[in-house]
Amino acid sequence: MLMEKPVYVDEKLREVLSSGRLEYRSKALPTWCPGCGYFAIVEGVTAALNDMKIPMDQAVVLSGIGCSSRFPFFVNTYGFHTLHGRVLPVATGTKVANESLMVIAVGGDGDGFAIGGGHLSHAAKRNVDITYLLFDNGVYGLTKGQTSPLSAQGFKTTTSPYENPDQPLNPLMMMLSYGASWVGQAYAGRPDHLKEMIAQAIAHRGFSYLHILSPCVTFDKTNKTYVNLGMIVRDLPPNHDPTHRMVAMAQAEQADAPALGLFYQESRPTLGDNLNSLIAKAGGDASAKPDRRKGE
Amino acid sequence: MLMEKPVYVDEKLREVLSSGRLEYRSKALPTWCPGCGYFAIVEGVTAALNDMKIPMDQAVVLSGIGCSSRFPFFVNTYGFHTLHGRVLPVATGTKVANESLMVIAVGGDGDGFAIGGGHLSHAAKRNVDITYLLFDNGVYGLTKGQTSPLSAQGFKTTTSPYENPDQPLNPLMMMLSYGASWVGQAYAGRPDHLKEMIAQAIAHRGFSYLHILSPCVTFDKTNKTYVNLGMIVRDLPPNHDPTHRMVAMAQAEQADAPALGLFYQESRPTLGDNLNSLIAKAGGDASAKPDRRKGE
Amino acid sequence: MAARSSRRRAETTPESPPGVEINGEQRDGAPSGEKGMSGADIQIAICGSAGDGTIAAGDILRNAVAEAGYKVISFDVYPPEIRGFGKCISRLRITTDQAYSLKERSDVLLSLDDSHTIPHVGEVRDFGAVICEAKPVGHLAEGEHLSAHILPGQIPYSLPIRELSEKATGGNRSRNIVALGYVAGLCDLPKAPFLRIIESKFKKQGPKVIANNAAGFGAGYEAGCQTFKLDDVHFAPPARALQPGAKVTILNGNHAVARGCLDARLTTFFGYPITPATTIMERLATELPRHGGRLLQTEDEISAIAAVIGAGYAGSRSATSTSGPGLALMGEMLGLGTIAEVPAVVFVSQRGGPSTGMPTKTEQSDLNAALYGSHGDSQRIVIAPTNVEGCYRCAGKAFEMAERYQTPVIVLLDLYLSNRYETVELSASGPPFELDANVHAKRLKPGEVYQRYVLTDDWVSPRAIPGDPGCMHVITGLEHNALGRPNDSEEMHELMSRKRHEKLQGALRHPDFTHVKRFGDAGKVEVGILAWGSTFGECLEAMIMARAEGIRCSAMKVVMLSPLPEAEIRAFLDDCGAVLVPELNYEGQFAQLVQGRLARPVTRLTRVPGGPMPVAAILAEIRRLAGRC
Amino acid sequence: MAARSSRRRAETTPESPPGVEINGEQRDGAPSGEKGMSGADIQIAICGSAGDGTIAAGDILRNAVAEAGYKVISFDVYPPEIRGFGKCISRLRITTDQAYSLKERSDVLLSLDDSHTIPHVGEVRDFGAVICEAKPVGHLAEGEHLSAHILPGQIPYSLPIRELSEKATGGNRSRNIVALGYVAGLCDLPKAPFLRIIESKFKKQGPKVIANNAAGFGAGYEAGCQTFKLDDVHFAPPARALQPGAKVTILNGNHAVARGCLDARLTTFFGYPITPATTIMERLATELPRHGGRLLQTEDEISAIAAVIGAGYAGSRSATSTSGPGLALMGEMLGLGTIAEVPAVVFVSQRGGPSTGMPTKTEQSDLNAALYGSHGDSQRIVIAPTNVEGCYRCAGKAFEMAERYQTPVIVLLDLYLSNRYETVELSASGPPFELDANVHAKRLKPGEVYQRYVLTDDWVSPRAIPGDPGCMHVITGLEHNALGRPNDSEEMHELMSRKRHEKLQGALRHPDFTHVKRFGDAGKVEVGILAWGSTFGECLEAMIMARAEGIRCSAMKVVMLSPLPEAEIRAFLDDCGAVLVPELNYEGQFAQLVQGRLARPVTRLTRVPGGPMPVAAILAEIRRLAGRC
Ligand SMILES: Cc1ncc(C[n+]2csc(CCOP(=O)(O)OP(=O)(O)O)c2C)c(N)n1
Ligand SMILES: Cc1ncc(C[n+]2csc(CCOP(=O)(O)OP(=O)(O)O)c2C)c(N)n1
Ligand code: SF4
Ligand code: SF4
Ligand SMILES: [Mg+2]
Ligand SMILES: [Mg+2]
Repeated sequence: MLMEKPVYVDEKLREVLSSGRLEYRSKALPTWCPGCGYFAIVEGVTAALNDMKIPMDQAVVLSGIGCSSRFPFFVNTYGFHTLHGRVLPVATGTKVANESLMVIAVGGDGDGFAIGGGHLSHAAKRNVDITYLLFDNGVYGLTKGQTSPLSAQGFKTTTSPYENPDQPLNPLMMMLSYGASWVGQAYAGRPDHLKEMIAQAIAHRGFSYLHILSPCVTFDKTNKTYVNLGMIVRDLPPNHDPTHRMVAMAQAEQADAPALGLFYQESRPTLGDNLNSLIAKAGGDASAKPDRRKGE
Repeated sequence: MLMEKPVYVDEKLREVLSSGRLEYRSKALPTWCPGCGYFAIVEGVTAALNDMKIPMDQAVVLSGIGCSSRFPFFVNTYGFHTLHGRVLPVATGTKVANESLMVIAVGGDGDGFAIGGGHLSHAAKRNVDITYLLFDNGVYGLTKGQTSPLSAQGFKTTTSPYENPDQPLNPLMMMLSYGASWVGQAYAGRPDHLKEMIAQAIAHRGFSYLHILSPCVTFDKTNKTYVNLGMIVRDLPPNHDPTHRMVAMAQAEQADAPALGLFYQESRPTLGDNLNSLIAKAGGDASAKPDRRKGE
Repeated sequence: MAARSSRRRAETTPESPPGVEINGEQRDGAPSGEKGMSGADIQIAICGSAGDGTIAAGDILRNAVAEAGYKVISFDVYPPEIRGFGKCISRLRITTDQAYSLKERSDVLLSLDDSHTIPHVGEVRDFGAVICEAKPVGHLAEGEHLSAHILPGQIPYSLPIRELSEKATGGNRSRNIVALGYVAGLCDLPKAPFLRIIESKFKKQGPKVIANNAAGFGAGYEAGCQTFKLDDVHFAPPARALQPGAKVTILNGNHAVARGCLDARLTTFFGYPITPATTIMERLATELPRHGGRLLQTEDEISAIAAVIGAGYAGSRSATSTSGPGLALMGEMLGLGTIAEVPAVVFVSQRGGPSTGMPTKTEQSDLNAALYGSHGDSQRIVIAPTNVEGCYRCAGKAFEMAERYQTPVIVLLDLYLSNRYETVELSASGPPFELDANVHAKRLKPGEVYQRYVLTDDWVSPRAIPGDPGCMHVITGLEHNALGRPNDSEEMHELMSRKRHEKLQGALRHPDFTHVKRFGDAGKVEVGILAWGSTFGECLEAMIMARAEGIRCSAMKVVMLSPLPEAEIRAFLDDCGAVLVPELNYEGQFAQLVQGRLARPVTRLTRVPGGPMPVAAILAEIRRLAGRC
Repeated sequence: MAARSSRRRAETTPESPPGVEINGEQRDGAPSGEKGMSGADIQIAICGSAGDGTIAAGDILRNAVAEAGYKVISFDVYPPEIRGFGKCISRLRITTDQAYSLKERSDVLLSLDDSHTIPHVGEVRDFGAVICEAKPVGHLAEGEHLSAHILPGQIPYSLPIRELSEKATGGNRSRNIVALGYVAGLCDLPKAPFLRIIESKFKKQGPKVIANNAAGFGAGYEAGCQTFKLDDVHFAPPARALQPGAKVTILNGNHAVARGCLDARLTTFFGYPITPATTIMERLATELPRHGGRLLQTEDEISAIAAVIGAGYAGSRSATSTSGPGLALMGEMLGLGTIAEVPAVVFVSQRGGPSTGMPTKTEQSDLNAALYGSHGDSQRIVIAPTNVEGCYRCAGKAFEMAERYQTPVIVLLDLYLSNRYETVELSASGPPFELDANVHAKRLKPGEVYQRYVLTDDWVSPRAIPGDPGCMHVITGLEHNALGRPNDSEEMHELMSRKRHEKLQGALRHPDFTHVKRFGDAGKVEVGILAWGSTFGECLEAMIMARAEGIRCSAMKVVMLSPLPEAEIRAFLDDCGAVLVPELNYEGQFAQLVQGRLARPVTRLTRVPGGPMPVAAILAEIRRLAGRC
């Protein structure tokens, strides 16, 4: 997996054009810096949606605020660019309102683990049936290079000019401790694996958390660079058993040698299932949706 | 430990009066319901402060909002009854402002794990040198009996009248995954052990998290009752090694058989240490405090 | 304990099935907007601790007299502590025609605990009745018995409550019921409705408990009937029969809100508990699933409003409820609703502020936060009902407005309105709310691109929701163009700011809604009262008294606070020699709003007692402004 | 890239050591408050992409002319995207006496990228200079070269910039410097200050880079000197010498705030990044530790203000900085500061709203949120500087006020003020701020109990802090008595509400602070302008023009927005035939405040262009109100 086999540009182009996945791209050109890892993620998501044949008008992509959170503008689905840190509760509302929608939430490491950190455990514990793609560049991109809770210790930024003295949070351990029912990790520098993981995360019924390591080529020249990450990422051991939470925890604990793949998966009722069962207990009719459309 | 030996009232009274710990009690009478587990906690804290000979005017007890958060009014130290969910950032500010103060933060399970959940990981990761006592009664007491994120699955409350379909969060696993440098658990029904744990938590240099199981006699007649908890709590295994995070995690995972004792402890620089070292790097003088007092 | 008894009460309040219309837009809907207080008008106060069953007794009384055809307005005062032996007072005003507020003076005061009741003896009017236990247990020091505190002119009644209870039921757990029976007998109220209510209230506890309580009530009633009565404690028979098919129910403001939500076919609700709003969510936690809807208790208020916005985006009728502290946290997300044009409804029941303030006391000090509590030019709709029926109305109408103008709507209540009970008449026809969500259902022509924010005549753009074929679009909190794409050019921001402003003006003409309403004298008056929210009831009472004194006076209630119906208010101001704005906050937030818009001076009457505005204070100001003092 | 060059600039801005006094309270401190624009007055605009070094060229120019003794006001416009090739414009107005705002028309426009510059040609005045590359690389289609767009009356200068750069430096990385040299030569500016600034700016990159840039500058300069010049592009020599010991520095609003904080001996800072406030925190992240202080980037804005409140409680001088979205999140905690009476300072730099809005555009639409963005009656102090020197002043004074009145203080800036550079004169005496925290240091008598909220004559209670011997007490967001114990009685709440209100009135007389100030004609005038914040500069310019046209006119700036200096404003209104309130928001938030307080009508002039208020728009309104149109 580590080595992608080389492709020729026109061969690639032909493949892309015929793949159909360009339909999942919106007409807006990404506003990201050339070389930003996020380009690979938009590729991965559109390819996965295309492969899975998910109708574009049944998909909603929501985001917070950040470079990463510009994402919804670049995919041709329904989208909601919400507020800094609030993508998970907004996405929860969308999903509760209409269980039949396919809901993807995206955001950056600051968005998710700083200002949005209070919502993570609840979305995971409730097992809201959405996919959360977290773009981890270890820095605040959009506001031009401040420290994030996932910034490496020792990293110098505009807000920690002498160095970041703090140890970073361990997002995978955290999500495992919250009871997320699907936890995985991918890397923007391994696009095929990334696409594969995105598809798996979407396919999972329940709350899926995919942590995506991605370089910020503008504000991080030392830690999460392509070169650096290329050297330190590894695959999960071949015999890794994703049904054991403590095994996954042990893998997640080795944060300085990030492993790619599916850490953990379990199957349990989703928030939607639970709300439906409450309706059943109350003697209500869960399927009764008032028709609230004006006729044409 | 499970069986306290019986004491005669007047013997107890004589012991209390001569102990000196009543000085740590304020003149305000607790507003809690008779039989509430919280009485034991105020006992435990005052006894620990007394044993440790901590000067009352060097101690600050802060809280959020809830029955539990009425706590500061009942101890004779400096105190700040802040806002629902915000005790940790306020306490962080107090500690950063004056490292020499002994800072205790207290709050309920809703205060800490619902509205305040976003602050937990950051206080832990920064290793702010404060003690956080979390009173877990598994319900919202002050607002009269709603579901909390630590409520048992199946619990019927005013906001989950058909039943709480959600699994509770696992607070100890969460704090361990955040990198809290001291994690322990106690039970209001075992006052001597509770006092012992409070003293240890205060003595630890860094962020100490003590989870205190405590019955709400008014709004929970089924789950966290004295009887129930008395039956399911256990001691940590005698050979438990509190220096291994994964061992602690495994113990914490068994949430339905809560273990009492010190789960984990490590020693690493505190937020105060880190801020001082930044001042040193910048060539500033950390001890230089402008004297900002008016003379009498 | 206060808590448990309050929940029990909630469960047993008699209710008609959902989907029943409430008769007439407002009970004060007569053309003159005012009626004489002919017929019965008596106020009963019951005072004791929660452990005495004070609130429960009030609850039975309230329901029984409503069942007997009287109108009721009632308000209970709880202790701030959880622990259940603090003072409780239940006050009920029972009338033939619906009253607007409680009276300052009660006609009857029933004591279930003399130590709690003694400080309240002064609130009984001259020749009013003060009822207490004749034979207290144990020795009471001088001055500890209520009778020592009765004022000259008040009429003491004492009754061996405990003894009667023991005789009738073999225990003294029914003391409150015995005493209640005594009051009913004393006041010549019909017995049957009480027995029906007692039966339904204690149904869960089995026939033995019902029988005991019925016996206790009977014993008290008999004693009451046999007592020599002063004339003015009597009730007149109810003056008005119900409309055919109509049904009277008793609701407090929060229950009325919940009912309005259900009748408007709310489909999702997200909330976080907080006094005094919690009972809205609690009521819906039971009711919404029965109607096929979904309720989620979120981790905090930010998530609650965020989820409402997310659900509104997906086309759901969605709401949350909170109080001031929660509203303060929702400001940023409400601003997103404004710019992204997402419908959302927020019920805010105000309590004493600032900060945690006085959670169990009432106040009207969150108006500023409701109007301005988001950064930027974030206009939204703010409405405030003035009575319980208005709570029902405003709740349902809030959804109509949120969807029609695609914006957050805040419905402002306060503790006094949330917890106050009033009789409400329900008719049998359907709920008076538009259920059409008004979303875009047009099929696009081939090649046509859906424009979420296209400019139209009324500045409202047809709204498509996720799942609609081919209408994919992105909404955002960034300034944007008609397609929703980020655009921060000068022209676009001026245009879109204007769009957001103009479309709300439509709400000033929203159909079947009382934006403002004037009561009392028409034409030129000496004094006009301009008021909002729960305080309007006291204003009406004061106005009636002032007119009785010969002062030309009228009162205007303003239900629509944003956008403000400036033309109507200006016209009212033109008619008034002086304008008084009574409100329960320190700085006069509504007065500030009115002056700010109209640049015309008004007289502020601001109080923060934690309870209702005293009618006497309003009346004194009216007299002063009319030059009568 | 915009980002990196902006950071680099921040590092190299020349600065005097902290603790140096800025001369005079406000540069516009002359009695008449106004001076003629004698001497030089020229505005230069540089336009290109960030990749062209546009902002860097502006930065060198700004610093060099300041060093040469001119006054500068300058403002850069960045692209909203991160990616660094969007349009940048750096505009500088260079004068002998400090100007109040940029001019609508530039005298010189330098293009570093014609495609970006073409839309801006119209902003050059008649007979102004438009400078562009004479020999663009590659073939340009017709209309792609700037020269095709120059308007009749404008004077085109073209110069082989690339060629000169290559000749002088062996590459074309110094194109911006060459062009800058040309402008300097054309305008007869002294060469030496430029070379000094170039040297310090490129010091880190080594002598080779310095030499290259110096050579490039020289080549351009020479070409400029040799060009035939139109008279009015010349600079007059600086008219005023500096005060002895004084030092001129160039600061933008955010840097001035940081400097004010340091000079007022800030000890802790907690913040969360957000445009356009981030540079306050970034500057302090470097500087505060050098002064022995502590800065922590928190997890969000709620924690930031919470930590400030916690630190303030412990006696620290503490602050945070944010923009509208963060302010919206801080409402609840600010209310706690109000009721618990804890000092706290919040710097809010406004941007386009609502919601995420327009993060890189300016606006004045967060006034409402600053005044009213907490629930309950939560009064606090709100002040807004009108220029860069005022930012410094207000920053330091905010701490004085927060501590003296024991309350949160919000200092309102906006992007236009935060990012705008002005020359500021520093004197050598100490910082003009009171450093005494005014905390309680009295020893209690034996048996005496410390009363945190004891009532005093000025309603301010002596404050003890944790660690003080024997003064243990608890503060709370609940209503409380003098001891701080929860108390929700009617009397206590009325009293404490009054205390919180009254003590703030003291701020209206806070010493050494300009609460309001009137400029222009004294006595009765035809038109008065009442304004706040960054827009006041444009108002002054417009006023000067109006007076030049013979209109009797004056302008009042209001720095203290809450509590509002009503008496002074009323007196001003009494003098004015009509009052114009220009502000950068849609609904006229300040006008609403003034009318709400004074019940007197003002004329609103509201615009939301994302940039400064056009002086022409103000002038047009003045003329209209004065009946001159
Ligand atoms: C309430 C609020 N606070 C702060 C900001 C400013 N802000 C925008 S994006 C961002 C952080 C971006 O970092 P991250 O989430 O890691 O995303 P990235 O840009 O790195 O992809 C911040 C602080 C905001 N928009 N709203
Ligand atoms: C912002 C805000 N939201 C809601 C509330 C209402 N409230 C007060 S205490 C509380 C929960 C109490 O539960 P917990 O923290 O578990 O404490 P306990 O009373 O059980 O000790 C709530 C929801 C509030 N005060 N502030
Ligand atoms: S700043 Fe960093 S994260 Fe943002 S677009 Fe550029 S490279 Fe990507
Ligand atoms: S309600 Fe529960 S938690 Fe609160 S004081 Fe009573 S028993 Fe304790
Ligand atoms: Mg990031
Ligand atoms: Mg609890």
